[in-house]
Amino acid sequence: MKKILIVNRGEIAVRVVRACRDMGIPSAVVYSDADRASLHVLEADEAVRIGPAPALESYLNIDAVIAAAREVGADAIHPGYGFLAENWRFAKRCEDEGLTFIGPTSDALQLVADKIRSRETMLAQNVPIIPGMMSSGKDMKDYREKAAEMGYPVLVKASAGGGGKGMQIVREEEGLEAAIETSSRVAGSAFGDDTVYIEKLIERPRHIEFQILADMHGNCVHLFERECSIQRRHQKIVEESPSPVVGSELRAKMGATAILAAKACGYTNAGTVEFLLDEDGTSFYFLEVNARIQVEHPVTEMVTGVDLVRQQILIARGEKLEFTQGDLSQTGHAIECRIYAEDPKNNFLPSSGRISLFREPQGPGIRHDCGIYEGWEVPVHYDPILSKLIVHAEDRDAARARMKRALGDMSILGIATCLEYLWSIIDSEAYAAGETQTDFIEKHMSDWPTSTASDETEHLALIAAALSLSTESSTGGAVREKAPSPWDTLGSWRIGAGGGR
Amino acid sequence: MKKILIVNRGEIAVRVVRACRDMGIPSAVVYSDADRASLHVLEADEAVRIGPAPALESYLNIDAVIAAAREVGADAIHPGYGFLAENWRFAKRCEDEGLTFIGPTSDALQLVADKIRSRETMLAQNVPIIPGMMSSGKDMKDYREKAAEMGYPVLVKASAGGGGKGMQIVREEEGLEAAIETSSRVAGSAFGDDTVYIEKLIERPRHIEFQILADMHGNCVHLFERECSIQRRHQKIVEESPSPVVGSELRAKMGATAILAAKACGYTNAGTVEFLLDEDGTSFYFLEVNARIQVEHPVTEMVTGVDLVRQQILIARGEKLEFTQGDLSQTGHAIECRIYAEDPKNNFLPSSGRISLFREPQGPGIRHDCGIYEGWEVPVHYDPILSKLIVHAEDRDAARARMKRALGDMSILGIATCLEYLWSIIDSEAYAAGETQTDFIEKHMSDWPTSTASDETEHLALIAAALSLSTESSTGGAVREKAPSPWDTLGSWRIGAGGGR
Amino acid sequence: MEFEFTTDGEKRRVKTDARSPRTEVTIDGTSYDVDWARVRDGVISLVIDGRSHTVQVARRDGGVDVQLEGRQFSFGTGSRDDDSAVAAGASAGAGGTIKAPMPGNVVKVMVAEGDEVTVGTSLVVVEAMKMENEVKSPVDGVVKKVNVAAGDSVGTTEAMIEIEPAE
Amino acid sequence: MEFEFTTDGEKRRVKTDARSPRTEVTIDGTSYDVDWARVRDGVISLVIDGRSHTVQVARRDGGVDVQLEGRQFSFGTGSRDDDSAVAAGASAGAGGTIKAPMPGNVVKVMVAEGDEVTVGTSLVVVEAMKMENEVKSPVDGVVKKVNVAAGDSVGTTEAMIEIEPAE
Repeated sequence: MKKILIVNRGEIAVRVVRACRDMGIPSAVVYSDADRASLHVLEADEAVRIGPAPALESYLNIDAVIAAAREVGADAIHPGYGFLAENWRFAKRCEDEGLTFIGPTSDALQLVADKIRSRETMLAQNVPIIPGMMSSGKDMKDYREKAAEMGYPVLVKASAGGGGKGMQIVREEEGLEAAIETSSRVAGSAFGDDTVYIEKLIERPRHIEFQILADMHGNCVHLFERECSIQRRHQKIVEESPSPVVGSELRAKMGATAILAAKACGYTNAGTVEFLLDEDGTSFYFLEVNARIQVEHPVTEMVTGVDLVRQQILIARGEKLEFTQGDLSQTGHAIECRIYAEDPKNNFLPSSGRISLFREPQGPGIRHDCGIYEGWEVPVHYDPILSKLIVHAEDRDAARARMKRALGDMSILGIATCLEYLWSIIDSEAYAAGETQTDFIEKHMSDWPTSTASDETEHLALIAAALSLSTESSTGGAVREKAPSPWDTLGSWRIGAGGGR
Repeated sequence: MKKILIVNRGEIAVRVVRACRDMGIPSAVVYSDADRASLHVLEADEAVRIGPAPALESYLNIDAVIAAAREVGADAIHPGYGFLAENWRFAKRCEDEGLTFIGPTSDALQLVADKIRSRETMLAQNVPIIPGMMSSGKDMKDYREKAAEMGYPVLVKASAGGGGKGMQIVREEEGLEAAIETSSRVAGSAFGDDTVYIEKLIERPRHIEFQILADMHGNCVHLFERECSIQRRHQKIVEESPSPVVGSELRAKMGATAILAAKACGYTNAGTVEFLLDEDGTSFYFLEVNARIQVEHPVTEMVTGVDLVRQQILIARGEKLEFTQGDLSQTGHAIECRIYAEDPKNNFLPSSGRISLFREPQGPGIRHDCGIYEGWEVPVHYDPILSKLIVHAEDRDAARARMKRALGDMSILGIATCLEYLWSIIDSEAYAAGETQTDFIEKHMSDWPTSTASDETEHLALIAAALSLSTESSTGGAVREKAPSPWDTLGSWRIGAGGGR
Repeated sequence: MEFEFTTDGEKRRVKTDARSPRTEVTIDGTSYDVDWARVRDGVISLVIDGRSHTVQVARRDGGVDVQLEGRQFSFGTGSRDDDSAVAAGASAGAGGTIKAPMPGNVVKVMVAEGDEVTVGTSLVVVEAMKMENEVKSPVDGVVKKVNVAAGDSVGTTEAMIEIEPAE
Repeated sequence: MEFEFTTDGEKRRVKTDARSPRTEVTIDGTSYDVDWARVRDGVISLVIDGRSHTVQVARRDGGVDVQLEGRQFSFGTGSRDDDSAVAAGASAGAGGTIKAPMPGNVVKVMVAEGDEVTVGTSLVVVEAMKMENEVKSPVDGVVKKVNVAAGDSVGTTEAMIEIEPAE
């Protein structure tokens, strides 16, 4: 590859820039007018303005992306996640233009994007799928019969759906018709495809996904599971590997199934096969294939030592996988928390504005995949993910403790974030016990915030605020002064620090 | 353990504070008057002033340390590395006072500190040692006979020595007498013990060391090797694991020997058995036991996933090792560079002063064990180590590339550092080829700096300097302004960024 | 020097002489013996009774944000910016003037001038960061003025809709 | 605005109008079309001809330190601090006045007033950061004044020893 154009922004664009630099491959990023001073531009080798702030006119504008690739002389495109990452038409366009799309083929993308076709493909390979319809209903009577057959509660889903859009739980027959109509309407306006179907509802499941890597020579391995059950607004916020409930036998079985599923779709490059694991932890069902690098890929990197973005690039370059299934193992335990600009005290409403103070946690076993910096203005146009905090430790208890420490050591002032909320999740007894079913948030976090700060902590905050303001006013504003040299201050430290002891 | 007192400063004190916090154990640090605003104080739960700036009156003052432990109610002491870490009298004092010394027993410390007694102990266990004397010479004639017997070149060493102090290479008999006198005088004034002896000089060796962990129940494992051959002024600056030349057979043999050596000394807790490996890579010789956590311990942590400081604490608490030799493996490749405040263009003269700008490298596979921050004044009283940059990647080539990227992304302005020098080492063909014998610096770096910056890079620096200064003067000084919101600047970004494309 | 901070509607008086590295700070009558150092802009190191605390402080309009040990605080100050802070806080509550809950883009305006509305009537949909938010009427009344249209960018201070509340 | 920087004894003239985010910068006649943004104090983002560079800049007495892409530069500026910079640079070379090469503690003074010294005579041992450094005479001459004693702390600006150079 001569040069890779990265068609994304935020932490994942920064992640890919670094992977390219580590591999000695020149890279370029695109940016919208809202992102001239964003971190991915600052970190890039090259940066091309691609359009105005709205994503449809910039990061989602296929013509502009292709033109940018031509302008910088890129012969490959890394789409990151979101935006154009799983858009098969974009992948097809790259193929037609002779650009390497770093991801699966457009054919594989098109197949996995269609939930009904995916289910058919899996069924043909004996991959377990959730009991349900294999096509949309002929009419309302058909839906009613199918639902009665599988038994309530059922789930109405959009075939083209994603992110929970158009999904409706129906517990009794009388709600079915309204749910199908709503779901169909929402799917039509969101995805341009109003096809819906019905599945059996799996109650209190866990969301277990397997990372896979498949090269273009028929080799495919899995890199074990991630558990990503904790979600709010149908979006994951805490992920980990290994899962607290998957044993080695189940792991081997699900991993083999994931490889089978990927091969059935003709899947190449990095991908994720998502499963639901039932409440008992015995039966699992294929859910979908995520045809991209996932937000939560770092937890897999931490426990396996494999650099997934590097592998994506090697595979897209036509290379054979350097390892076999037997070479891979999980070491220790990793947890990821997603840091969003959102207010957990106000229905997770996103928050924008200037980051007035930013401190990253430091230390062994801590990785921070970050898309922000102090002084940066969080734009209102895009997904509110700011960064991802990942910890790795010897076991799950040590990883939990390290994550609590890391969250506590992190500061983002000026905008609302979910930092305190995440701390409470990791600190909770339910999380410690591994009770991480998908209903975690409603079941265990509904009364958050439970405790308020102690008087002592508030007093410390007030002391620091007063001292900080008094320094400012004595120097006439927040001027950065030259710190006194030790020779200047030796005397006063002595007086200051030694008095009482 | 109720509370751990950390008797150190800089990056290692910060490292231990974090380990304690990760384990839920309260900790306290000590600080001298020069360190009130140092990072280990800022990161600590509790901080006790221990004395004036000079180390002899603070970090080396045993009475003051014991008093500080009493003051904060600590029942255990972590000594870090350097200062009191290998002082058997201090360990003995802790034992007598009923404080847990997190390290080996004072008996083991006393044994390994004495090079001649160590050699005798190893010889008794058939651990290979460098051919040489087993005691100091009776007189000059005795030295001369022994030297002639083993053949020149030989090495005159101080029995109590360390850090190369008192070490003298003698290539011909006529230099022997002067070397022994100098060595004896230097050792006498540096260590209070003028005993010297002679060893055969191993030419162009590699410095290979094995990390070991031994609990108090007779279990001992090794965590594979580190190669630390690249040294300047007898101090390591680049370390890695695995070694580029140690194969699995040699690794198993040396590892078993390291365990044998540790057991022979009655060694417990974390320690390192140092070997010299000859130029052929076939014969190895016991050198010494480093009875502390090493500066370079992170490379072992990165490849094994074991948290060595945590293990130190668990062992000191009396727990059994949680793993056996068979549970341990090396994954990928890790490299560490030590960042010193020193000027490689001026004989590595240390540098002190205020850090006017500090930027840490970020991204996957990068760990920065750091003891500094922007605005901090580097004191003149202590070792000039600022931080350690550690990378982990899938293989040695990927680790080298990542280290180059990380070093290039790191900025420390205001003082001299060895960052550019380290970059040149990692970038060199000799390093890429794994030619990391102990003469690396003199052989491959003597003509540094070889290249000067291109005109283009200098022009970029000048452009940024001018723009930075012009911003300052237009606002009347380095005032931190509120960044304009995207709404304010949309128009100008559009004009600014879109014009030429 | 004396400061007055407000937190959850309550006032706290903080008195300090910050000129020396060891100083007494008094909060509503409780005194602390504080050994302090300014680490950099916005970062203060406190050592009180042997306990070390590193505290982050950042100014904002009408107050300061403070973070320590994983907790975040927002204190109001009696500065000239206070008006805007009060106004922003009132955006949801105080009748007539309807502002956006966050900066964003107007996706849909669901009322026209002259429309009658009741508490909970959807007025405007504002989209920001891939999330749509319906802004609902906090009062019964009649729409007096509509200042925005679909596609407009809005901040949190300008009035999108003005409602004449019913008696 | 025009700046003059010195580097390795050479002068560089840099002309810029920094008021707009897109500006022309001219260095000794070579012009660049620069799209720039100030990221934070001391961090400047440049996009020139599509290439993105993030550059760190920090002031020091008599100049600026600059770092980009792993390279470090030290430019002199024509500011009022220039004298001290010149003086510091001259500490080793210019005869009579002997200063410490770095701040530290005097371990040993090896000459007394009236002693004759030649180039290379050891004068003082200064210790800093666990490393001892012998300060040697750069000239032949006679020791005129000894201003330090063992145990003293020294900076890099004060004269430790003054030597009357021989003719």
